[in-house]
Amino acid sequence: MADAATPTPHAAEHAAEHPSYLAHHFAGIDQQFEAGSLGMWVFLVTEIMFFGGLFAGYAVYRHLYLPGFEAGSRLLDVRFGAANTAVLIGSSLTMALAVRAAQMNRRKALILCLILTMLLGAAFLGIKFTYEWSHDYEDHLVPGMGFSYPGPNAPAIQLFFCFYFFMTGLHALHMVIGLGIMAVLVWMAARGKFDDGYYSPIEVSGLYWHFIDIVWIFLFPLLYLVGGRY
Amino acid sequence: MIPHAIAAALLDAGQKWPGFELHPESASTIADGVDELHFFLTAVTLFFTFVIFTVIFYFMVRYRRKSEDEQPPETRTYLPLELTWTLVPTALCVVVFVWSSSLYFQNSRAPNAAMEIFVVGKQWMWHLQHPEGVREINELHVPVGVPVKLTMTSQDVIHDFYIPAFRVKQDVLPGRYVSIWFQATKTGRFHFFCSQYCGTGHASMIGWVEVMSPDDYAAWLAGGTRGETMLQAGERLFQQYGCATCHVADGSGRGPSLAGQFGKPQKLRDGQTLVVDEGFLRRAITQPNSMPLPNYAPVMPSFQGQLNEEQILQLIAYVKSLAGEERKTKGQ
Amino acid sequence: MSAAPGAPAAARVDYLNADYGIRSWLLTTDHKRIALLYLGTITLMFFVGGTLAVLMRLHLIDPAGALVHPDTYNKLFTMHGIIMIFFFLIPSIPAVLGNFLVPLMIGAKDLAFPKINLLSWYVFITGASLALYSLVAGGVDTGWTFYTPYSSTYSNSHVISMAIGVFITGFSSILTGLNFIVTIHKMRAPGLTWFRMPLFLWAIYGTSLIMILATPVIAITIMLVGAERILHVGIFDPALGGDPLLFQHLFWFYSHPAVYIMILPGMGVISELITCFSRKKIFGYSFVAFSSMAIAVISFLVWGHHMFVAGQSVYAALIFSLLSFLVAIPSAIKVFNWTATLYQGSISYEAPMLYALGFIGLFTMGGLTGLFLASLATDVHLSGTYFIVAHFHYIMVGGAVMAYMGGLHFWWPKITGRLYPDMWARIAAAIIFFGFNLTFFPQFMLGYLGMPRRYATYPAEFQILNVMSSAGASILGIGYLIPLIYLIWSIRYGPVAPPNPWRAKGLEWQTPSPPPTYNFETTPVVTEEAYAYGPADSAEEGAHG
Amino acid sequence: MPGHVLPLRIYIGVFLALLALTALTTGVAFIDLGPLNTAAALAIAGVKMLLVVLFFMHARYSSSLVKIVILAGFFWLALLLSFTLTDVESRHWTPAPAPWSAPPQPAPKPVALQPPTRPATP
Repeated sequence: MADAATPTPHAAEHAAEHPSYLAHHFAGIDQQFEAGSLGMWVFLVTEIMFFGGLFAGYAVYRHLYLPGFEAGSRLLDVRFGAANTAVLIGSSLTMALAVRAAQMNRRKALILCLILTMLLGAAFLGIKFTYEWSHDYEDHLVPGMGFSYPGPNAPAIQLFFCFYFFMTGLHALHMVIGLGIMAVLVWMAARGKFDDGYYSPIEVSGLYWHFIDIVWIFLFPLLYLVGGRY
Repeated sequence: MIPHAIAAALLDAGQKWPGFELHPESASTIADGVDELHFFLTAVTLFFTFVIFTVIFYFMVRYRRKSEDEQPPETRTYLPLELTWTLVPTALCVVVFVWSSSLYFQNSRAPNAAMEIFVVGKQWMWHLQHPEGVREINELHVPVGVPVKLTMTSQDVIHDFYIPAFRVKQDVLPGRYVSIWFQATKTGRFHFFCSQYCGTGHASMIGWVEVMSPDDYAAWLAGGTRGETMLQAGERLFQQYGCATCHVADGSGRGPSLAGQFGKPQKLRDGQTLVVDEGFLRRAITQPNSMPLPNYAPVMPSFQGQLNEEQILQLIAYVKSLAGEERKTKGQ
Repeated sequence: MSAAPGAPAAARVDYLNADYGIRSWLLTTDHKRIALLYLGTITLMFFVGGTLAVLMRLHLIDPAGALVHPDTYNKLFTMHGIIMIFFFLIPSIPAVLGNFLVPLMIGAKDLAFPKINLLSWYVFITGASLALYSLVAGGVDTGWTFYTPYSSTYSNSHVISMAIGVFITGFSSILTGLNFIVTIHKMRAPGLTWFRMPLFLWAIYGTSLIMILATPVIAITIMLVGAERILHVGIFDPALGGDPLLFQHLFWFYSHPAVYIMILPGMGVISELITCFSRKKIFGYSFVAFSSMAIAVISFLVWGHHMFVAGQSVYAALIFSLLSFLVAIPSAIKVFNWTATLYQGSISYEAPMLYALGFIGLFTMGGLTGLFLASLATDVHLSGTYFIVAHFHYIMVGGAVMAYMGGLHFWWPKITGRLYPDMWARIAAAIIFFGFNLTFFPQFMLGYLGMPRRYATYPAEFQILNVMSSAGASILGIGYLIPLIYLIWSIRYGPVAPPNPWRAKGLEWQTPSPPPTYNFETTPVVTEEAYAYGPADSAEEGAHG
Repeated sequence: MPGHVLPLRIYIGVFLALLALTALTTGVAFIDLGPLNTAAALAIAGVKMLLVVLFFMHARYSSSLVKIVILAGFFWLALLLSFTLTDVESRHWTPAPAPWSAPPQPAPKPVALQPPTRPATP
């Protein structure tokens, strides 16, 4: 419910305290902040359904072709998967600390944490591109680019790798977008745009970043650990 | 029953003005049941539409605005009325659901003594194969009064085998067997259509079901081309593609013996048990390693692409016939 | 209706003359101007889709196909489907009437995220231009359903460019839905509780829920089909053991709720029209409001009824059949409540009311024929035939388009500040009603006789009914041209509209026509029920402007 | 200002818990538990997700509306998964064939022998 700031005439409202960051159509800064975070949560629900389509396809095929999916997941290197998970959880921590620093109006800590988050995110993408995907390419495991697998269950393994590349590719794309947003935030923070009164862009980007971490938290076991490593 | 009277009236109306039929022919055992449900639903639709139209017209005339500053009385929400027009439609829906679901369940169970015909849909024609070896394109000859089961698959995209006069329809999927059954009650020629969009020739993928008396059918079958029956074709392929080297009848080969396997449950290595039906055999031929057996190494090569759909059906017909010998050997 | 004859509007600044020039339109963040941008775009797409429909009906006059080669006919019905659904029906009421009215009806200055609102129009324009490119470059022949393996492996038409177009347009729906949800939750005027809101807002809220929860699934599905065509490998590839039914599950998980995205806002408009033109409070407000929510939720549980004959398991079909019956109940409740609202009313028959009454009749027919398709036994016979084509056209054209036309005429004075010629509007409504019935009622019989849909040529015994349907289609086509003409005419030559020409309730009628850019001088405080057409009505008749 | 400032130790604690759970789920994968493996992996992932949502994303301290939005998201995902898997799982449960006995055949009337019509062959 909008808190009923006394309905002063519209023209007067313009002249009264109207800090630069308060959009004209909001009654107060609280309403703008709540609208922003609710908007991001609703967007994250659409992202859940967006990844959900892939998870549904994965679940159906894992049920239909279990041996192929288990063999496919054993071809992945679980060491890099676990390392990537730790890196992403680290970046989630630094992002949370960045939001905390913004809440407590510590600009230097905010900028430091944001840069740390970006570095960890870049590390994740680095491990993913250089170590995992390039190895898969050399091992002819990339569907559509010279996929060949001599052993049994080749079609099912190719299906598994279709899912592997669609899911991790979509996740990596979201990471790249996240890094872009972080860069803009660092630039804005450096110019002193945020203080403990106005930090909703940081909070909202933090929600987005944590969501990407949650997607990876589910991707790691489903892709790397399905059917066990014994 | 009233629907039969309506159906008969509509039918002869159709005869009088050709091209203006209102009721399709009903030429199979399930057609009348489906028509009864259809007439009931039509009656419900017409009743509610008639009620809504007349009530609205009455209100429109009775309460038309006479002067600009007319003051209609306050609207009182009247809970019992709201409950009635919530519960009555719900009850009606549940009744129709139970009626239609039981009818559907009944119609989907093919009788066990059904005569089997194999259908392969490919882009823009239907291949139909009788076990006795006769093959037809866009034509299906069946005896009247005998339940016929069609086991169908597609060679490329999704098609759909639809015989309006028998009220049966089933999408035909690539890579899988689907089946429908019907028992014709009238002789004559009835249309069948492809009713799932499949490309340029979707509209030309139609044909005729020719329902004949049992004697005419026997005569037609005898007159058919003297090709090898599906069993003989299957046996030839079984030798030609080297299946016999591994699948030796007494189980001494690298592969399991296939005698007597059809129709029995088969336990897989991961604990699943599946019934050995046409779909199981087709998957074993095209993707052998996706169903590893407990005590056999997954070394069987995939025949995907080497055998076309008709040949796979012939191989399966041959494996099904092996089931018979096993019972025979046990008999002696 | 008191029309000030031709008096020039006092030189008052409103959202239309507040600013001039292309930049003021293409970079606007004013929800009212964005609504007009959407209005222009979807009107263009409606007439493109409509021309395709007329071509199809002309082709089907002759059983052997009079006009075009079967390949072209396949492209005609595919493009007709795609353009009408993704580029007209889904955005029509939410993006045009919703964008314009949601802030006005809740007493806010604008939507929660104005810049995102403009972004959603640009996303829509990108998708629409990709679709028009695909149409001009040679069309798509997969049907609007894009069923694999035909769409992913066998079709050789412009599927990739159309898939990307539909993928991008999906995000326009998502962003609009997101905007409405946050606005309705966070920016209502003081005193405007949920149960004092107009029912149009309840319907828009339900529609937005469906938009944000369903659209992402088709975005990912269409992306997978596009990827499969580019890489020649993918999860729907039958050679790899891909399951064609998986595509149908993912596709219909969006596409059935999508048909409720198209009809639910229409129901919201009808609630507004029926109450205003019978000068009565809605009968059973909370029942109609909750039925919008019920439709939004249950619409996600029923998609399997599109796949009863597709090879789905018998037991899953039973579950979907029962739920499909239950989704009809909220719609029935709405129809009964609208009819009850007319009781003891003072009904006047301006054009919006004719559209509303037409909607109730045709929507009842459309909804009840849905029962044939929810019930398993009859759906086996009717699925894939013209019965289905008739059913969804009764809901889409008889329902959603009639409601859109009614809403457009009802709020036209508020949007443009001009009155349209009501006599012409009534004639057009009657022509549309008659042309529609002549077009689609014969198709019910064609479907029962067993004529499959998407056929370029058909057996001769279906010809008479097809000729009747084609005749109706030309009448319907003319019926839709008439409003285009007199509405455009009214923008320049129509009499100036007073703030409240229909003496209707609702916050949007308390602003001048057309409203200023910031909508309300002071944020209004709401004290009374929605549709308070009681005795107090004539006292303060649209007092403050 | 809305939004809750959490003490540092909560963030560090959650971080360490998440790392521990990652190690646990990787470790469990190396033990053969049969179908339990998948259940364990998903349960651990669920716990990690709860930790991130409740503490890092401040869901625990935000309005009930946000909580409902989160639950709705997962509920709709569950809808998509459960109905699709119901169909895939129950697809081969075809109902048992119906018993059928041929209706009494009327006595075959003598039929004149006509030359068999040759059907269209490929």
